[in-house]
Amino acid sequence: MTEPAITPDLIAAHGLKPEEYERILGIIGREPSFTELGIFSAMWNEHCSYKSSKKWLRTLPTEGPQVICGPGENAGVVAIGPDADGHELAVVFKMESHNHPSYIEPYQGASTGMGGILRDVFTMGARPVAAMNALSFGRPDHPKTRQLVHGVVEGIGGYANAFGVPTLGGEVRFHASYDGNCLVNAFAAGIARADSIFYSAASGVGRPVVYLGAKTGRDGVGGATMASAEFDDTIEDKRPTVQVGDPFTEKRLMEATLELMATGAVVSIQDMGAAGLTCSAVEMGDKGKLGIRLDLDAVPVRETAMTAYEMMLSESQERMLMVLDPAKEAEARAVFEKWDLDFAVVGETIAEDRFVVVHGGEVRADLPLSTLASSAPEYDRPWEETPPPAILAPIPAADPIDALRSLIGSPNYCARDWVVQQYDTQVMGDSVALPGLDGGVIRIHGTNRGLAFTADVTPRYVAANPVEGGKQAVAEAYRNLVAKGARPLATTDNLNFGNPEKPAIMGQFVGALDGIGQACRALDMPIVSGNVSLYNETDGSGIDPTPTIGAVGLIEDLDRRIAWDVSQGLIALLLGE
Amino acid sequence: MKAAILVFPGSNCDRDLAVAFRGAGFDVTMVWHKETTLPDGIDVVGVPGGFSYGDYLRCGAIAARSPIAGALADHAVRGGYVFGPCNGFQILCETGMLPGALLRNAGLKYICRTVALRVEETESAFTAAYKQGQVIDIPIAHHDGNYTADPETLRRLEGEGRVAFRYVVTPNGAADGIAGILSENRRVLGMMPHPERACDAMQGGTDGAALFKGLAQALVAA
Amino acid sequence: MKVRVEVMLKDGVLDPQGEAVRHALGTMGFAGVESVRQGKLIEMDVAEGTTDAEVKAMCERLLANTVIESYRIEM
Amino acid sequence: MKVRVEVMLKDGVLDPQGEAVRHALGTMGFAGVESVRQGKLIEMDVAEGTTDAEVKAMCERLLANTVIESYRIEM
Ligand SMILES: Nc1ncnc2c1ncn2[C@@H]1O[C@H](COP(=O)(O)OP(=O)(O)O)[C@@H](O)[C@H]1O
Repeated sequence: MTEPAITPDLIAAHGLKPEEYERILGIIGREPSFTELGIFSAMWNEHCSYKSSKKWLRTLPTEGPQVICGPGENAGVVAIGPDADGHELAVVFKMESHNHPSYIEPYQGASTGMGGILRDVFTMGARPVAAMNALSFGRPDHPKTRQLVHGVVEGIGGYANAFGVPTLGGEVRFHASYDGNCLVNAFAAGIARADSIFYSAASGVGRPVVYLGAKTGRDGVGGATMASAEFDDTIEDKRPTVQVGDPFTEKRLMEATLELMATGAVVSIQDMGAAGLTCSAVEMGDKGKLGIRLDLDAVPVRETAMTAYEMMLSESQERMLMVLDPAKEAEARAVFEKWDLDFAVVGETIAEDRFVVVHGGEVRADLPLSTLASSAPEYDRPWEETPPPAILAPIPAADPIDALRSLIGSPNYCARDWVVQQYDTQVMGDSVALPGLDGGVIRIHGTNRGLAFTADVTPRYVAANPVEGGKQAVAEAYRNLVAKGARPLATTDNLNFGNPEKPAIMGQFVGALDGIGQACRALDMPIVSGNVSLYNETDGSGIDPTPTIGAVGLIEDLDRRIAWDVSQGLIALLLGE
Repeated sequence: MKAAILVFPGSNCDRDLAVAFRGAGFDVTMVWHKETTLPDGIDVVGVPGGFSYGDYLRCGAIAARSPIAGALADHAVRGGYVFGPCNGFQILCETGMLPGALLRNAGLKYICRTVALRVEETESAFTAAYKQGQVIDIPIAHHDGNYTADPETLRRLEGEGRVAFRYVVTPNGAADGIAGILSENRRVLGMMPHPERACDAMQGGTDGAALFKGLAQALVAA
Repeated sequence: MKVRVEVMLKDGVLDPQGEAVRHALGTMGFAGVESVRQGKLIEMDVAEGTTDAEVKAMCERLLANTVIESYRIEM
Repeated sequence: MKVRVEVMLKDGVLDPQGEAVRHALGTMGFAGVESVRQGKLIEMDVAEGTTDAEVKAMCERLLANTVIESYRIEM
């Protein structure tokens, strides 16, 4: 099959700027093939490369005695003490956005967002035990809001409930700035033995690279590129084939993966997220300082006549890539067959620093692997400090009861039961505090210790003063955990902002990170994982800056948790300044 | 006392159910859906809640045709006990071991919350530890709990005292507020609520524990 | 060989989904929708020579729950 | 007046349900079922004189999710 010629239009359609294309030419010393262009665009888009945010993310505190693994892997890992048999345990958690896909197809977008974050957690060897979701929608009376709210909430529930993880918290907000860009941030946490965490770095030459899970289709081809582009009237045309979530397959993939890990067969493992096969293979090779050779003819596909380009960029869900101990291949295959999942050897690790992709007997890509991984441009985008907010007009006097009524009757402050009741909050049998007040709590199975979870941010504070707003989000998360009787452990962040190419937006980003960093340092809540979602703009108008903070705390003795058993005759105290 | 819990590929309340059975003193064996026999000496089979096959096609439909289904039916025919909460209830209806079917909730939404149930019938091992008419708090978590059966079947269920639990306020449109029903020999119980989620105080309530204890007592007495 | 199976709830069985669709259409301003029933359409690609009886068995044993549903086969 | 609307997932869109049904039929011993796609069948009773265009609008706005589904109307 012949591939299209590389033209300036094709380059632009891949979200690559002319100077970025020049850089590609410099790296490989020749014109890239179509497949190679696709690979570069996937690796270099904002979503995978963090090219606008990296510089600032480095300033965040990520270490502490409790941290086993900070940012850089699929999820962060934090020590939480022993289980009933004395084995040290760890909590593995992360939060990730699926904003653009949810706006296009709310049910499937939210559902696959939930699926992706769960996969991040079990890829590291942890069984997911808790989920949260932080949602921002436009005005309740905006014509699109209703459909988005319904679809997103049902999609989150449809996936998490079927997968079997309790949803223990989250946020729902409505504000005009999200009219054209809803936000769907999904959090998941799992528990693993601290001595059996799995990482993505490959090791050993000549080892099989194995494809696990569901078959590859044309889903989302072009999706990773889309996450780096603003929406406008042509959105209909940009629509890639929508990814459909399959929680039933994901649940089996989780069980099979955990079972496989227990056999000792797994050398390294990586989930296939955005630009699945490309990013996962390159990352495994790069971290292990190895090359990878992929033979696409062996990739399980569900559609006919798929090209190398499509396979390399497909975002089909519920898939993983793994480097296997060759001595255990038969055992590993048996586990996957037990769960009726695909298991295919699709390549091997090689000594040369190359990423070689073969399809139909032809080499479709042959790129320097480590350079491909590390060469993504990094920008120090111009930014300007956010001007002080306008002085608010004095608040008119109101009868306190009326004011309270309008607050609790308002979309942003009314009870969240209508959302929470659509989520299974109790599956796994260890939910101790359900969503409703502050954060949720689960019992660490078989112990009398618990984990508390919360997700918080107040975008209008961040808009008014990014530094203070960033601090406030962390402080609120901290308070929510403490209010459950938990000792805050660590944080994950989901940084949702507008177009970083605008200095004002970049200024919000820089300011919020400064505030978040300061607060996390002061409160000893290092950031162990996170996700950045930029370009949340429609027709040039961006969302309020929304850096969602997810945090996890440890309760040493659940009998002494703060349980909200309020009864008559107790004394109310107001603490703080 | 031995319990077997069936594990379908998408089951997600299988472990929770095992914890509840163990809490009442049972030895628990997990049985994979591709098996065709149950281990020897099983007193009760638990058909767990969750999404046995992702709730694809119809809830419980594919599980009811899985290889283990034959052994489950044989166990019931021999007079063995079977307990199916939530998806377990849907599976038991799909196998025909219990009459009727479960449709999408009347409000179409998935509902997860704790509801009040009235114990309608104490003449069964599962309900013997409750008092007739007792109101208990048990969580529900389902999308398809809207029980339906033809009028004749409903009359029979009522007439034979086989409605084990009824919702105090029906959340899902179920016919006559039916939350759980017994088989003719009263040894198979299917119910939409999850008593295994109400067995220890940390879970927020313990009203479900009596169901497992009652069953254990019946087995000890036998 | 293509086979189509239509599965509908039997008359008299309440159809919560159909009812919700009817209600929603009314709310959206479509007047005169008197009743809506929602069923399933299953399209299969089966081996050449698969018989009517085999497809019927698939329906009876899996595709339809004959307690509440009826089905119709088109081959 | 009776109207039938068939809603199917577009080609290329993953159909997890259809796949699970295909697999189950195989396990139950029905050989040769190569693919299964599961869609919706909506039967409506609408007012006499309802136009094609009106039914089309119902499909576009509610009955089908045109991002991933296609529909066919029979009046
Ligand atoms: N999308 C959601 N999913 C799950 N729980 C939610 C969601 N939105 C809000 N909640 C829960 O509802 C409760 C009230 O929400 P909110 O007012 O934002 O919380 P807080 O108590 O932190 O101020 C909290 O327990 C929160 O975790």
